[in-house]
Amino acid sequence: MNAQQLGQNIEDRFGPDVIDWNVLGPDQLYVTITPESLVEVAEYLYQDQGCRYVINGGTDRRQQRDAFLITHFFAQDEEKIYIAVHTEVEADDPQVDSITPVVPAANWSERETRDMVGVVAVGHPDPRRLVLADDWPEDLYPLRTDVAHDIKPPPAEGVAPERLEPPEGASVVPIGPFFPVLEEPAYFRVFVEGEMVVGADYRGFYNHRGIEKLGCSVLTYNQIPFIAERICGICGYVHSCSYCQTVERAAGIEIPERAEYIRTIVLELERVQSHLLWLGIAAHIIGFDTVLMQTWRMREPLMWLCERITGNRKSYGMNLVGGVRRDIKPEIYDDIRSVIDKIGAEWQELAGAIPGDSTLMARVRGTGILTTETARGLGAAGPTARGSGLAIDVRVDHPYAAYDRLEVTKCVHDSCDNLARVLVRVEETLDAIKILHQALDDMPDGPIMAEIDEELPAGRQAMSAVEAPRGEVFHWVLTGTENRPERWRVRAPTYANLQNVPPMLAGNALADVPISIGSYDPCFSCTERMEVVDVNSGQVRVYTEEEFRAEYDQPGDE
Amino acid sequence: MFKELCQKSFPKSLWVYHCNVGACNGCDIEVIDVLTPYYDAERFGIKLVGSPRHADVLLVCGPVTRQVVPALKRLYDAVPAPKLVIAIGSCAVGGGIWFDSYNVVGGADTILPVDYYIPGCPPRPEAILHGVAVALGLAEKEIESVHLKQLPDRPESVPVEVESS
Amino acid sequence: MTFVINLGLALLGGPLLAGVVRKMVKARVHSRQGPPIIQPFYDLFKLLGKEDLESSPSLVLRYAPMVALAAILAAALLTPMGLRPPLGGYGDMIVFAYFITIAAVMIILAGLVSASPYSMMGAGREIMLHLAVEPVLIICLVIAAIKSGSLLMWDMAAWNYVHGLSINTPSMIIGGVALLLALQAQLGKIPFDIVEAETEIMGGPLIELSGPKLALFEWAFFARQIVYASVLAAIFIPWGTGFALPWNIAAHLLKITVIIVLVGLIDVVNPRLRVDQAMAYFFGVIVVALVGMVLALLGT
Amino acid sequence: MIASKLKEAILSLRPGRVTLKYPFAPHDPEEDFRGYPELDADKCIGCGGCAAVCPARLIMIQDIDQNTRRIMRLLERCIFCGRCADVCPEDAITMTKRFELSTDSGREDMVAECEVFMATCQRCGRCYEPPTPLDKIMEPGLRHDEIKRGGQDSPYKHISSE
Amino acid sequence: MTGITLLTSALILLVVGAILTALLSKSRLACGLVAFVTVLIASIWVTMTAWHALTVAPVKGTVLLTIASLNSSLVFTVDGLSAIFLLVTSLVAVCTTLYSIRYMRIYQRYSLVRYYPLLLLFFASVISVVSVHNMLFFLVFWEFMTLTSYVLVVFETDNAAAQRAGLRYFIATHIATVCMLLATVVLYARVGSFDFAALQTAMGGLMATSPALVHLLLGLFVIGFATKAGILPFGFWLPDAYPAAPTGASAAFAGTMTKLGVYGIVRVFTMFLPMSHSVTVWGIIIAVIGTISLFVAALTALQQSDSRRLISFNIISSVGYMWLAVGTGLALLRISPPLATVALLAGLFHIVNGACYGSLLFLTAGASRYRTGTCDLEKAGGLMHVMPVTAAAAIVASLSIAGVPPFSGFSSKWLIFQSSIVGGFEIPLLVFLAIVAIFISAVVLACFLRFLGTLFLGKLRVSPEVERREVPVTMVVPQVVIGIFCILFGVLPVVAMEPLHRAVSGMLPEGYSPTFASLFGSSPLTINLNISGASSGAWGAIGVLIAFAGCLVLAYLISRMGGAQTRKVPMWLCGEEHPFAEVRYPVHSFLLPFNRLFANIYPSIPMPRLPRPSAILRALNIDNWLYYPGLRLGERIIQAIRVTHAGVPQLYMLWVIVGAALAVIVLFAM
Repeated sequence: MNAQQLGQNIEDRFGPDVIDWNVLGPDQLYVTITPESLVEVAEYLYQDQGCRYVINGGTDRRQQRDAFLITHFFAQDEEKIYIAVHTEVEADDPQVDSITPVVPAANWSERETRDMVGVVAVGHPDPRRLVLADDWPEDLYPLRTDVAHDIKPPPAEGVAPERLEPPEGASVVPIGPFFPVLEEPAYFRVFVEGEMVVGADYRGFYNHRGIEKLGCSVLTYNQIPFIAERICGICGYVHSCSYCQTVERAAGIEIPERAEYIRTIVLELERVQSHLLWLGIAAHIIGFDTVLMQTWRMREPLMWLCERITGNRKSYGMNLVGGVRRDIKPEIYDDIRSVIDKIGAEWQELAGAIPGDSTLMARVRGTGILTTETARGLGAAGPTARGSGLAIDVRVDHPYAAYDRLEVTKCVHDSCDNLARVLVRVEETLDAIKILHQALDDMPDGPIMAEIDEELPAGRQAMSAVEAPRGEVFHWVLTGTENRPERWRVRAPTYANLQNVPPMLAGNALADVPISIGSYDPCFSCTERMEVVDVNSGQVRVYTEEEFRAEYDQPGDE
Repeated sequence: MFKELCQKSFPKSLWVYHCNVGACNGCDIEVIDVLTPYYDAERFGIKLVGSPRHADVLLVCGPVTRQVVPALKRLYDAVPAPKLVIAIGSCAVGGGIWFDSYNVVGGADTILPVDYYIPGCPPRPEAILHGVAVALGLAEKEIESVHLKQLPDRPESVPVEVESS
Repeated sequence: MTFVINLGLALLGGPLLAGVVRKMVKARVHSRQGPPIIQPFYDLFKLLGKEDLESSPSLVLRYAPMVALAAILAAALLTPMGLRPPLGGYGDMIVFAYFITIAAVMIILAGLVSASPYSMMGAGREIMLHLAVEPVLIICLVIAAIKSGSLLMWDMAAWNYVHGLSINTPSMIIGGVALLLALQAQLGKIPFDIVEAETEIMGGPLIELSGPKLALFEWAFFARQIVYASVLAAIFIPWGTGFALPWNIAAHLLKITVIIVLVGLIDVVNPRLRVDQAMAYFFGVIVVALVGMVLALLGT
Repeated sequence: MIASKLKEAILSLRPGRVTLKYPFAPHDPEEDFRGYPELDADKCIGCGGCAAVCPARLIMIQDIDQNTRRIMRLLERCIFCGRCADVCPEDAITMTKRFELSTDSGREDMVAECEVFMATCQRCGRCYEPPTPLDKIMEPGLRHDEIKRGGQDSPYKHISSE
Repeated sequence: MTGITLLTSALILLVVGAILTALLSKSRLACGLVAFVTVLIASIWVTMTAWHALTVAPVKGTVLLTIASLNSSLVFTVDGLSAIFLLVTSLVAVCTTLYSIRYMRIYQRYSLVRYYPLLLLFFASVISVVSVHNMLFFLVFWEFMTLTSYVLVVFETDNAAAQRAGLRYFIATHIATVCMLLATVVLYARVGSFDFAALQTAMGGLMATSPALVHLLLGLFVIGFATKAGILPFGFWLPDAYPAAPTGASAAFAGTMTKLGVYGIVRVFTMFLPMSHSVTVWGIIIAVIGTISLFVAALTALQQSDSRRLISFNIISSVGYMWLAVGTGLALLRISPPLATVALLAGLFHIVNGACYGSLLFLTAGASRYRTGTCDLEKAGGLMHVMPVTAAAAIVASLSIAGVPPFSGFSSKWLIFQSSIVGGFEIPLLVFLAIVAIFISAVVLACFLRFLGTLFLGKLRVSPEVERREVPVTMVVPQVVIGIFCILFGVLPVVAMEPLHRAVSGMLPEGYSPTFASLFGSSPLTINLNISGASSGAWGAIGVLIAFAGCLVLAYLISRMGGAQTRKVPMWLCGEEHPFAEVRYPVHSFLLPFNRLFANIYPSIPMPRLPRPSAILRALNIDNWLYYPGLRLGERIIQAIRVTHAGVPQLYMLWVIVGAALAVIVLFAM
């Protein structure tokens, strides 16, 4: 089945409720439906077609259409299709049916849309108002076009966020917003009994910087790659890549093949450095500083290499719409090879030492279990999903840049614990080194930037995804006037992965919480680049005492 | 005498509490990088600590977001004097690329009294080390404000004296 | 004289050896240059000059650090460090064990009084770890007591100097090994630095302490290293010339340096374990030590 | 277990001490590093192209009088992307290798100001033209009479003022 | 007046006081005052008698009453051993009565007629029990003591739990009495007298003819005393019954009644039993029972969240130490008399200390209940901010029971450890018991740190209507007095040890007990233990304290050398604000991983398998195949025994009948 057939199926099934549908490229399906049928269509896609939920976006189109545009994005990985389901909501009654009851993964983004655009998801199981800072005024929706991007409401006193109460007998251990192993502010309320976690509650948005608003109101097309890159300081290049690809698709710009290869090489270099970095941090979390020091020592030449290729150690600034800014000079091909080969050799040795290191294994094996079902239900992405046995990888499923010409292996482990996530990343690093070699060997000559002759037309849209070190990065752009997008929607992988944290934590020892959170390689800045707030994904399983004991076969106190 | 000894020990043993107040992670990672073998800030007695009570230096990365302000103030209060605040990265120095966003309050010095600034996006580990060296008095700062003026009658520009405001 | 040597070794030798380990072992394995050897002294002096923050004012919290350091120093005065311990006539191994316990209790009290969830958790961990580790120390000392026929620690050390390590006394070898295995936890080193666990509970019982209080605890920890290493060195590792200056002091110093370096080496190649894993480990060590004790009772 | 630990130890010990001498000896960045953007006042024609493309919007173009144009750059929030250098038609801006920018007064020391003499328009034909339509001149920069600093209009109070 | 007249007068005074208080019970204050004055005077008299007996010579009174048919006469006799218990009882009695005056205010609903008269009669019976050398009267007073204490336990008439606890207590102790009675009757049948001296003859005779019967009789006595002492598995009633009584009475029980179980053991095995191999055997048995008891009780105590239950379990564990010491002493009596002297002295010393800190703990728990109205550690905390003296007393008592130097518990525990470790050179088993005891000593410490940490230290956490001040002075004074003793016996143990040594010497056969100086050295400040010529242990509290104080001064100087300033700040909770109630670490969470490990000492759920950190640890972990199975076996045995004491009255009645029948059969078979 291709996108065309899927669109036809939807029209056949829902008939008059489908207002319009069209296919862009081979793999992008855009469906516009009536608000009434939204839940059914979502259920059809999610249940019957086996689609994966990606994210939801709200756009203020009151000027153009006197309506709010609500879009749910799905992905059908087996058929390599991305699906956007549009619904228009009347401007004077901004309400839409919530699909969270049928698609649990929509939980966060529906709340986000409510808070940012002001479209209420009716029937949402956890409709608490939790977007933005605690003292942000009630009726101010930053993503609406009539709200200035630099509005600064005065601080309010005595506003307390709604918090989930701990279960009876448990106490709260606050982890964050400032916590030594969370490099970023994030706030987990972990409910513990003794050292045993019985539940968790997450509150984010400390890193919310309003990037989407800036992108849609003050920045221009070619400024956005730089802000997109700063969504994440570790793997920012995926965001600028994904953004540029999206705009290029929307505008129909073909970028030169060499630019595609350069993007691929930088992406893979970034993956290698990110995984090295992650292993070090993960080891640091469990107190194994030697691994931190050694992996970062291995990583450092790579950073120098990146500086040489791109002019900066990270936040490379390589991408513009239409191609890349700098060429990789052929004379440094060999330097790249020698650096990655050295890393590869040492990494291989390290990987060989890991399984035998029983103290290390004691900490990662069997802890932080994320079952395949939970991972699928809550839309986990990247190594987190692959560590739970879900074989999804955008590089293979929805190839971009030069990946369709390269050999990419999906590294999947199904033991679902922290160890699986370690091993996935360890293997992926070695795989990335292989890909790099292949790309360097195959790289064609030619220009690195496409010629762009005219301004981008307004009202076009496109979706694009990139496999970041942490999982799938998804961007959607609706082009606008004034040389900037009308709407730019981003979903970072941690956004999806974080929803899986509370169910994973329950039942672990508190000592395992940091490493379990760390095993997701969470990047809160990515997640919160927009307006994400979550107090509780609604999926928190607060175990009752009986359940808890039954599950862990722990004797009672008496 | 002992008191003096204690005061003299302060710059030789800077325990750092690193806080991200809304950064993209780039600076945070470079901060950790400074502790790793190639740069080894522990040479100067610098180490990361887990509790602000133990800290001497507050490393602030990122633009101060609205949500983090109260927590940041509490954090500053939780550090015992004498303390230094170092703003790392362009965001913490001047608010960065999102200086005017609705949810960003500005650079770290909007909220805290900042002692040293280390611009860069992200700053190289060497730049951070240099900042530390400046703070320790091991190096001089190497930048100052630039005021240039093209004169109509002379081809080259000259620096102009500007009263610092 | 011995007062000065024991106190000096505990107070100054502790930080110095810690500095040596940081520079020579930890930094070496980390492939980096490392801090100066006297870095711990900088740290301590700096802390002493810092502001003292009180989140839950109480007399207990004010004096707990002093008592902890004093208890460790008192234990040091009871420990043979190459010479006859200055307080040897006033306390035996049980008194010694209790002073060690007092120091642990002060850490626990500090954690309890701080009342922060992290410090409470750290205090709980300290109690559990102490309960698991202390028997090892006791059993090992009892082995030595059985062999030497006395509960006085210098009698044990003297027995050790005279009889030395021999295949005929496997109980002493087992005791020494068990003590070495337990040393890691007693010194609060990875994989058993569970109590402080910077990355989990941010310093545990010490989270709320700053300035001089923290300095005193840190100093007590440094001194504790010397005390424990001295017990192991004097009672279980032979090679010394009895109680005479200066060679046995030198030999003792060498022995504790080797022990602390060894402990530091284990520290750098392991991750931190969870407290339940650590307890399981120590129950194993206890059983080993008990086997040693049975052998000792059987006369070997 | 022991074998693994030994492997790890060997892996750790093999490289030896790798710590660089920096800051006691220089450690220069790689070629093409994007450091402090220096403005060659002699070359600048005041076209404002840099202000148009700067993502951090830190360049202010202000006409003081008939023939003086002030180019004010608040480099405190510069992200060192080098776009200004890319688009400058006169190559007046160069990304230097200077990276040791730490200072104790960030807001003052990171300010770079240049007053350009705008003669009667003999240079018109050489004014800024965007490389692609996507880089075309936008309002930020040219239009602003004042340039905002991060935190300038912050509603929150500074901690020492409490 | 001679010593024994004073004792008799004291008893009469107590009985008169009981009648007076019963009459005055409408006026609560007068009633309390009368009781206090009575007890104070009686105690002074008793103390004088006891002191005389201890320092000069045992005193023996005249015959007060004769029951010719049973060939028994009531004669009060005070020897060294009795004197020790009399002294302890006097102290505890005065303090608890004074304490009760104000404390009983919280029982406004209940009439005091069920309290003071019975308390006074209880003290009278305790004094009587230890001052008779006739088994018949011993049992009579013993029974009298049981009855009075039973009424005190069920004081809260409308509290169903207290009633149940009282019933269990009643039945359990009566079975114990029946056991002892049976044993006594058998002996009486041999010699026709209840005098202790005569019973020893009977015992000696039996030993020659039917040793099995001797062991049976001894077993019955041990069960009897174990039940009273709270030793597991017979003391199961204690953790329920002690908390049920008003705290003044609980403190009195903890200070006197529990200790009588040890008194009985010492009496029976030193006075009844001729020196023989069986003394050694029974000594070991007693030591093992004591150790099991202290092990199980302390680990169970760790899991309690009611302060009085927690203390009760620790009282059991403390009595376990006494049994360990006494058992060690008995076991070594033939092999090494000096060591046995040390052990018995240790046991007696621990009884004295146990009485002090046991009652003090109940007093502090009662004080916190008086103020906060609850004994639940979850519901109150941080009381040191409002009740500094009580908190100090609680710290002293807790550190005492945990045996932290220089508090009293340490001195006696030190002696216990010494005797059992050194005794282990002779009887290896004792070393293992010593190690268990040392380990449990740390557990007790952990337990009381939790008690202190939650109830007294930390942030203030009481309901708003609670008055924020110290308890009344009449409740403070007893705590201070007992607290002083706790410190005194810790700092200057020799003060207590010399009289105790005299008591022990008096108990043992001639020539068995070495002189005090030869055992403990001649210094009044330092104990230099000398057994078999060579020094084997040393404890100089003063010397160590001076050195410790020096170190403390050094530490203080170090802490001040930087001239640090102090500033008050809120608690650091990672940046967000939390109500304290939310982040407060609940009591039952504390030590949860550890408690989980030992939770199944009582219940039958199998031990959780712990993940092993590594292969080498697996190899080292002999506990998989040695330790756990052993532990499980122990649990099962304990479990089995516990099951038989399920608390069904009928079952106990059945036991009594079966026991009686058995006794009759034995009697007639002789």
